[in-house]
Amino acid sequence: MAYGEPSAQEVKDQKIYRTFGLTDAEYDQIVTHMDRLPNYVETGVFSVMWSEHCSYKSSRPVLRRFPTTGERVLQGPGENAGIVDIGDQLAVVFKMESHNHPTAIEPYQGAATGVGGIIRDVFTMGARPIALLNSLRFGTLEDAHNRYLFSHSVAGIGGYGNCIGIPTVGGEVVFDDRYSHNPLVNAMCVGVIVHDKIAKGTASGIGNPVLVVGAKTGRDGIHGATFASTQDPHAKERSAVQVGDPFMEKLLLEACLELIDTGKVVGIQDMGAAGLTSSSAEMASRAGSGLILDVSKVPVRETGMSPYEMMLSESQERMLVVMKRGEEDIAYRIFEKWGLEATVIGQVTDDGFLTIVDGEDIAAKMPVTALVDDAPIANRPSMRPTYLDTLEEVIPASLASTDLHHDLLALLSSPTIASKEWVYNQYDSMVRTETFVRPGSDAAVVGIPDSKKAIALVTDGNGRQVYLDPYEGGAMAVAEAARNLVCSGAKPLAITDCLNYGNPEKAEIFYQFERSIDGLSEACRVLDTPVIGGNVSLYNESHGIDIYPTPIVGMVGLIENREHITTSAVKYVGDVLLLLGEIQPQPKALAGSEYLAIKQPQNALSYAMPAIDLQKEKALQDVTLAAIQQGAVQAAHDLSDGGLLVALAEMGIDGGLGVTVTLPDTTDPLSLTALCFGEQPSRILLEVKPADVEHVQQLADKAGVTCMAIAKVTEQLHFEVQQNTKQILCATLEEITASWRDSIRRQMQ
Amino acid sequence: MKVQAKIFVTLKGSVLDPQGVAVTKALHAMKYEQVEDVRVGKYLEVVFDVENDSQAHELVAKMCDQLLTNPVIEKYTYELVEVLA
Amino acid sequence: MKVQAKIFVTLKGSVLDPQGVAVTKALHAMKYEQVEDVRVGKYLEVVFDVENDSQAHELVAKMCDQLLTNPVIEKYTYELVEVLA
Amino acid sequence: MKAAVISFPGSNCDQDAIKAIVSTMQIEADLVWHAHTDLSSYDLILVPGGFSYGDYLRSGAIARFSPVMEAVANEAQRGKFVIGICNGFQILTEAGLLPGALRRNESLQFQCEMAHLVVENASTPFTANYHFREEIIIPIAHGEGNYYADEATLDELVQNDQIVFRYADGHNPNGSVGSIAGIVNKKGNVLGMMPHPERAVHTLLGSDDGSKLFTSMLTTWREMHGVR
Ligand SMILES: Nc1ncnc2c1ncn2[C@@H]1O[C@H](COP(=O)(O)OP(=O)(O)O)[C@@H](O)[C@H]1O
Ligand SMILES: [Mg+2]
Repeated sequence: MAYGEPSAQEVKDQKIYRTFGLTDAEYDQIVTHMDRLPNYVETGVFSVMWSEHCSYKSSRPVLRRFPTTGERVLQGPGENAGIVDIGDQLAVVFKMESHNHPTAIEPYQGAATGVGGIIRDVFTMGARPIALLNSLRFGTLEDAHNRYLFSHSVAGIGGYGNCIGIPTVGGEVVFDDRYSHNPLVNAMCVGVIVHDKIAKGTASGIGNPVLVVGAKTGRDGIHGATFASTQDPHAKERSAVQVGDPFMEKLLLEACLELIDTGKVVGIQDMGAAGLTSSSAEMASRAGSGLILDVSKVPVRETGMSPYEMMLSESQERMLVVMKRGEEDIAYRIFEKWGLEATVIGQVTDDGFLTIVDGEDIAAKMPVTALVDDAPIANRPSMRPTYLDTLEEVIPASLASTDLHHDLLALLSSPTIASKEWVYNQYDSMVRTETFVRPGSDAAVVGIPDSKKAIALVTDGNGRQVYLDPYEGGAMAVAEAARNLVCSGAKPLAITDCLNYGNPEKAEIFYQFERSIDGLSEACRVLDTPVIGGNVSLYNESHGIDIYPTPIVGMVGLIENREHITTSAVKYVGDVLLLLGEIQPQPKALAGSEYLAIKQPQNALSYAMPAIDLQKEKALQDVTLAAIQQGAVQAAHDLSDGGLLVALAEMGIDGGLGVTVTLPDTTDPLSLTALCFGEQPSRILLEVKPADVEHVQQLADKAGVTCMAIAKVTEQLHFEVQQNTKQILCATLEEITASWRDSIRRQMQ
Repeated sequence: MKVQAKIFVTLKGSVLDPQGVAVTKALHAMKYEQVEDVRVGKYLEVVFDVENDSQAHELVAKMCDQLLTNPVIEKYTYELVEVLA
Repeated sequence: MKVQAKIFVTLKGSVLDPQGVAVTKALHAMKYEQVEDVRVGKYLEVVFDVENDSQAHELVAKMCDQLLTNPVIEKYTYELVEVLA
Repeated sequence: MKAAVISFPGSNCDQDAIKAIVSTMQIEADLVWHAHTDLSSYDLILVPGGFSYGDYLRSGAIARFSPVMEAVANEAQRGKFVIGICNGFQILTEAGLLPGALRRNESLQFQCEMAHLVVENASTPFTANYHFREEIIIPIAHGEGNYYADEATLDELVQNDQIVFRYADGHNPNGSVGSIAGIVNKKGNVLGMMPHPERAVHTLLGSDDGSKLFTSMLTTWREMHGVR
């Protein structure tokens, strides 16, 4: 009461718990678990632990459908990040997380702290972070506010990663007005670790000390939706958004890795959402233990903070550490060297309670199981959206291209397809000097220090496709990610995901969620890439508009031998470009395509897409990887946004060489358009020396993959397309390069 | 009349100011022990033409809220000076 | 006595201020056409303990010259305010 | 020959610098924490890139007061090779070991890309193995690399042949005066440059044009000391 908080009785009588977002039923459940009325602090702690964000109450049952095990999986979902084995006692640790809502309010800091959070998730496992990626969705650039969100988010992502010295090596950006009010910022971090150094987020061993390390605690991000907000003297000076301190995190990273290396750490976890509350409850839950914490010992940067504020503060750059008893000095010494604080604030108990004391007073005492394991599950109704049944199966002939040259340039300069140099040139992609393939190719490739191995990294997702067909769209996201890795010479290993959806309380949105997870899961099974972690972001809705269902896949692949690293740029004049996979897609392949979105925006969502054949996809990827490993491939590029001509143009632009394309015959303009710009999945282009063509063709034949020579690399700097010995398109390399390379920069000026 | 607005933007009080912390520490290391606290913010000088004082106040407030600051994390104060030809 | 120094750091007149130019452009694009010129600088609030005014002036000048500004490209002005307990 | 790579809180190219020195020069390179005050046993001192003290306030402003910087100044005075890369360049200018200052890039953005440079002076200890006017490709990665010096200082730089690297024609990425990318002090033993030669020492990294910068120092040092 010292802090002027309502009594337990008042919380109940005045239904104050509702202002925390708890329903009456949930409140009653809490009373049952507690066997008494929870006080104000306890109600607050329960409300955050049982929130969608921490408890995954809508998504948990559905997430169980993911395949999460595999030969190489050392750690699946459930820890701060997943881990896959890459041999030689080495493993890769990775995870992706969203920071959509904070970014919408304060794009620089929102995006920056998203990066900071995901880095902590990786080094808390004991891993050295070696790469960052980010997947972005914004409204179109004609709008000034979208430009503001976009430019500041990119600056924030760069600001954090550049400062901390982890290269940002990849990602993706898509522009669509569906994201105008709900930009998506998903950040992924990848680290390496030696098997026996893996740390976990467990609080075990009665009497072991619990420490807070890193930044001081302030009133950051404490949600204003409480009784206090109106009468709170600090309200005016407060912010729902945190400011990141990458410099602090760099020191924290080094100090934590040094500490973990001593072998005296029992458990360690970053303090992310709901800070001390969720980190302590989760660590105790994993160990089946209890914790007693004295919040008066937490180092603060503000005065007069209540236990409630201490427990819910989301101050960044902090970690919770459990040390072996008597070894606290090691932590003090290491943290002092890095100019940081490490403070014992409590210890592990065996009573199964999370007990919060404030000096002499007990502020809260709650059963850990009630906070974590018994969090309610919301069984959301699911209903197939009606729009899915009104999609047209036939693309009208009127959608055929009447000017291939014009349409190709329009596609190349569409910001979703155009070069993302404007973005990734703001990221330090080279620090650590292990980046062998920088942003701009299909997947980034990063070397594993002191080893011959390298890993390939990618993020992928296509919200429009998932909207048009949740199941197939989900499967396509995984397939595309894997295809990108294969094109860089890597064998896909596993994925992390970030599931961005609208309001799950709408049955149609929940259907999108469920069905797309089924699609993602099936593709993961077929392609043998289990899900080892991820994150869910729901309620991406505003002004009644939900974003496209946008699952983002972050995938990691392994390159055993650096000589197999392959990029998408063409290399040698005279080489042949082979198209693997469906040669002549049906007009249906134009559904959901970028071509359609540009040609007839009002009908971009009117047509049903073709399905993906996952077995064919697998065969295609196997052939490609085999050809690369046999040294027969000079460049490889997967076909995605914009289809065949865009992919060929990109290869020529990247390599600074001309390309002459010879298309197979088509019967009508619409088929030709589908051939040029259709986005039929499961296709790859390979640059092959003339002498190797036959060999690759045989490989493909044996695997039942269609393969056809479709283009030649030329010295003359033209991008030329012929059909039936007739030239149907001719552009200079300079022209297509300008369209593609300068588009975003031009729009951002 | 021509007016110069001097606008001082700082982070809200409860918002972490990493720059301020770093500068404070540096000053302490340089033996400026009498320094208690440093906050680092932005300073803008904006020159514009308006008819009168009240227009000037209105304009500055609008520009600050719309573009020059983000009220989610920042606050500002300003002073107006008339610029004589 | 406890003093708060408000320090305004700007680029020297001879040094181009691209940030100011960018803000001016952005304001013009938002139809603030009455804006003529913007300069962007830094604003620092430094709180410290001293015996008297002249010590305060001396201290601020020293900190500015040594650390807070780079005299090659920047200049500064400041104001002192006594902080009452 | 023995090298020291200085590490400040927030340095992040220190390990890269050590790797580059060891692989190109095959000499011993120590990581030296900023609190050290004696560098007399080293022949080459490299102040690496990164974000010392977060680059808060101004890049290099706080690091320049680290204890080790006095030692760096002393050794520079004694003629040892000192090289500041990126943040290291910023620190050396803040410390007054090199003239001028580095402002924000004209684009107001951080820029990371392969930069085309021209070697303007091939007779420094750092460039002896390059040709005069050789064009090389070395990456940049900075937000504040826009070199500034007033007219008088610029004249002096030209007169003393202190401009070592310029960005190639039409490729000035940050707006620096005279397209300056790197300079030496009057004596010629202290180099500051924004581009990162340590990131260009292997074709897998996209360029190995930076290797010669390191081997130049070895060549020069051996000549100076009569070592073969
Ligand atoms: N979409 C998902 N797919 C698989 N695992 C998930 C997904 N979302 C969350 N998880 C797993 O649930 C756990 C809790 O996730 P989260 O709350 O995001 O972690 P944190 O507490 O680090 O923020 C993690 O182990 C995460 O990998
Ligand atoms: Mg976590």
